[in-house]
Amino acid sequence: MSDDRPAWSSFSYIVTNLARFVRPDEVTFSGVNSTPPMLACLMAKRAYDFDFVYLNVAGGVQPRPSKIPISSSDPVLAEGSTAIFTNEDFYDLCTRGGMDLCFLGAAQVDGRGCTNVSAIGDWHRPKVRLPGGGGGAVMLPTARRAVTWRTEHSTRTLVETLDFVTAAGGMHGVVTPIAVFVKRHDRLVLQSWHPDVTLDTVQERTGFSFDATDATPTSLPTARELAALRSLDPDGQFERDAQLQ
Amino acid sequence: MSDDRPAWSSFSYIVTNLARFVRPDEVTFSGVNSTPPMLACLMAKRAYDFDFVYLNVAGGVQPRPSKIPISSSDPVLAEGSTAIFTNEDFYDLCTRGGMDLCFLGAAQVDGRGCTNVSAIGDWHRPKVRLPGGGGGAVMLPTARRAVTWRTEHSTRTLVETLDFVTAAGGMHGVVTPIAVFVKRHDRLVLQSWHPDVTLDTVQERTGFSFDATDATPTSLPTARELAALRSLDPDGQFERDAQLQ
Amino acid sequence: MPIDPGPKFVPLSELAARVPDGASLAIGGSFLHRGPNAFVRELIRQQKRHLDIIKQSPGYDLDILCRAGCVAKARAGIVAMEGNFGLAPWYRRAVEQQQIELEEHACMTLTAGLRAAAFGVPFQPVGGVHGSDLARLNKWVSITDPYGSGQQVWIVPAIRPDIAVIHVNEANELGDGRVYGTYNWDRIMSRAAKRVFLVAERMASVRSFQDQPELTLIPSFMVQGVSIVPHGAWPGSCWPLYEVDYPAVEDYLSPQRALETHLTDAPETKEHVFV
Amino acid sequence: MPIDPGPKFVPLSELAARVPDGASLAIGGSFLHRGPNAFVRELIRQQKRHLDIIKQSPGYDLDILCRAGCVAKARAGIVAMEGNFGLAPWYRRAVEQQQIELEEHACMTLTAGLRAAAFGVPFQPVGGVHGSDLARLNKWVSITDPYGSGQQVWIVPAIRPDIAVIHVNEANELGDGRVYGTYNWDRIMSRAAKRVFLVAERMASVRSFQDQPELTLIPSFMVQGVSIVPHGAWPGSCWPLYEVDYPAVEDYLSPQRALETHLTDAPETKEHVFV
Repeated sequence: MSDDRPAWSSFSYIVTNLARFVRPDEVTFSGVNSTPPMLACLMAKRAYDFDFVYLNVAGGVQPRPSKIPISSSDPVLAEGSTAIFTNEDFYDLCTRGGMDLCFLGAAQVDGRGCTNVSAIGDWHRPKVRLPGGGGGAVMLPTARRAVTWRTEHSTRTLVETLDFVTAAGGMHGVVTPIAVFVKRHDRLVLQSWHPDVTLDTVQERTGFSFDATDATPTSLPTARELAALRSLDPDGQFERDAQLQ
Repeated sequence: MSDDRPAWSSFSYIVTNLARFVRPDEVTFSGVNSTPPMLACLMAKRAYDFDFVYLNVAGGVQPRPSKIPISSSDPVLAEGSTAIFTNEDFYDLCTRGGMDLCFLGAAQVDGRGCTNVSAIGDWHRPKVRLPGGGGGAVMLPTARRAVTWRTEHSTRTLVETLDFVTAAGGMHGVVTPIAVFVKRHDRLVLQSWHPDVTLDTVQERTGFSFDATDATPTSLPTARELAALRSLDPDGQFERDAQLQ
Repeated sequence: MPIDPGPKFVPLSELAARVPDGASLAIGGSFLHRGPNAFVRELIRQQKRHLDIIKQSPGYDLDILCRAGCVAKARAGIVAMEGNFGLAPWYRRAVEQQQIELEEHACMTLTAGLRAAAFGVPFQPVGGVHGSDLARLNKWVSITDPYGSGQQVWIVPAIRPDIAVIHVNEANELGDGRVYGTYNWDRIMSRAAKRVFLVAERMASVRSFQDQPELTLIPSFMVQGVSIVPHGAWPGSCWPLYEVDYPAVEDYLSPQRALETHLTDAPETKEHVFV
Repeated sequence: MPIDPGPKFVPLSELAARVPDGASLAIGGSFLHRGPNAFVRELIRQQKRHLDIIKQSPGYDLDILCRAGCVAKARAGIVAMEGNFGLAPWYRRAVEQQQIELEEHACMTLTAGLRAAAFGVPFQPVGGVHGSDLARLNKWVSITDPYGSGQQVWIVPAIRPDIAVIHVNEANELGDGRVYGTYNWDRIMSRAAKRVFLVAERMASVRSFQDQPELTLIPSFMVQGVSIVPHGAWPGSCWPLYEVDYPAVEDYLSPQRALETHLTDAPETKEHVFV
């Protein structure tokens, strides 16, 4: 990670703002196909003064992985754990109300924070077949808070109407390369936006209407946040793999 | 166990005839509060030429216990096992149809092989409060075959009408100190009786009517059955504890 | 998850003090094996009242709690001393004289209720039960498979204990717990309950848990309180450390023997067992 | 339990030969981790057809089976190559061109179906799902809690695979299997299926299983067939033995690369791996 990069790169913006949803003492989960939340959880452990319970889909419980894997379900993410908390266990924990913060993936997000990860176009004759249901349909309505991210902020990804509602219940937070949304009264509202873009840009590139009354430019990463992310991605490989301009 | 005892004692009659229900290759289970079936399963392993899968409530899977415990749920019954098959596991195995032979306790048995282990008298104002439901209500209707025993053969224990139906579904076999019943067309019929008593005695001491057409005196214990039981109870402690005259 | 006030590692007396009168309490182990009996006796010393005891196969634990007048309700599958001791006499009397309310289950119907709570659903289907008077007694509902198999299945409402108390072989300083041999019903109890307390025979190193995390039954983040009580399952067994103390059980059962004497005989009364 | 004809320990080719065309097959592991990929490739070599693949999070396994035309139906939660590889291209094409039938699940609704089969009940309630189009799509039924909580809960019909194929770290000569690290969904798969096949990285002594029976995931009496295939999860990982072979996955994904070449590159093609 070169030192002349701007305070916010698209990559650091997403990972850091995901990390900022982590709260003290809470049970927090990152799943499959979820590199940014994996990095965000590991980053929060290093950047913030409080502790929290980090569970992941590899069975990890407060793990101390010896390396940061490419796959967010890599068993190395359970290294150093004193227990293996398997898939049935963390799903049951969530459905019985014990999951405070759950990071979940999405292809499309609407203004209520519902998601589509199933198909673009008609489900039965899809233009694009997407990965599918995954955790969302069960975890989004049952986790105390769920947060998602999109590496593309556009009217294709943040839409007025989903092609298919894979998971309802509504995201508590959504992070893109240029904006952070949070839920208020069952609608996503803009919490903050990337200081290098204008509020108009965010509005133009968002398919659903949103309230921006209380929105402010996103505060710059702290030295500890920058250091934590750098320590997780010393040679910038994750940043390059994310392929964000 | 003194060598001058008769070929059949009440104790050896019950244990041996329970063992004779064990079949090759079958999954066979003994539970809590079940000393005679525990001994019967261990005896079958020693007395018969075939093998079978012995599971028990202590989590044992084909165990090789270093001692024969007083309690039929003693963890020593899992000694030598290559796996621990816990309570949820063997119950689920039974309800999904994978339990071939299941030994279950009973206080009262009726002519259909249904059992009462709940209460003598009115359940709400019991004359005697019995141990209770246990495995029966779930295992008796779902095991492929269930077999029970009574150490007392009387019109109090083998009844026309149960005070309370704890478990229906019907026992495949019932063993008492003087008789062996098996189910035929949803009724218990006499399979054999203790050679030292008369058929009349069995009828007098049984509260339900039964067909005895094909019944014969119970064949005497084989040398291997006697040796197997002796090896399990070398000093006759289990026989004395059973307190059968 | 609600974080309990107070430290995680406490003396047995403080752990028991966290159980309010009227609490529903799931008790681990089975009959005379690996039950948190030291904890149960401490509840008696603290004169807890109106407890709702939840266990598939209680024996000594439920019996002594009935004997001491701590119990308002029991939800159980099979209750006995086991071994050669037969029925649990004080429990039996409490039920026969209607001093306590009994919700009689099959072990697996009680487990179905615990599964519903652990799975976050209001009810759980269970195999069998057909023809049993227990269904009528407990007003259970049966449902015809809406997917057309024609099967009728009984469903049991969720059972969510306030606290599950589990006796483990070893805990580490974080509060993870593990058991050797069968864990009986303790896994589902720990997942169904709102809070989990551990009573451990001994401490083991965090490192030993990291070396074999697969052996951990209850991860520390689910545990709100831990006490270290060597021999805490007495007079029951704790495999592979010690066997049932049958003379002590006989003693307990002899009407001549005062409950107080039995309580003072117990290993947890020795100062040194507290952490 | 039905005892399969034939010996328990067989070469991989014989184990795969026991899978009839049209069988429903639950495949263990998750994405690129601890999947029985050598077994999957052997199914392709034997040109199996019309398979019904059941897995919460398939990736390479389902993709290569679609690529080889072995699949009639897939029941899955999330399908991707994962890592940086994104979607599973041949699976995606098979669905988009309607060459296979997809039953799309959330991982936990598929698990609910497996739980129903494992528990011997016709259906299983599952938390969540409210508001998801998956319920309509799969014609799932929701039930109002008959015990008066007012809760609406979705129920999923039983899913009972003909065979579950599980990749384990170690098996012993009896056919018990154990896994290090997370067993993902393999436990419930092994309980739900009519038959269980194991592919093991290596043999371990019966004694080592007797020393720690708590580590055994699948007891031998549930297992009808075992093959020993070192590196059998390639190109995926098998913790702690080896990691994902990312260049090999990249190779597999490059359209220039023929499927046959990939199949001949696979470790199971080396004679010595058979028992």
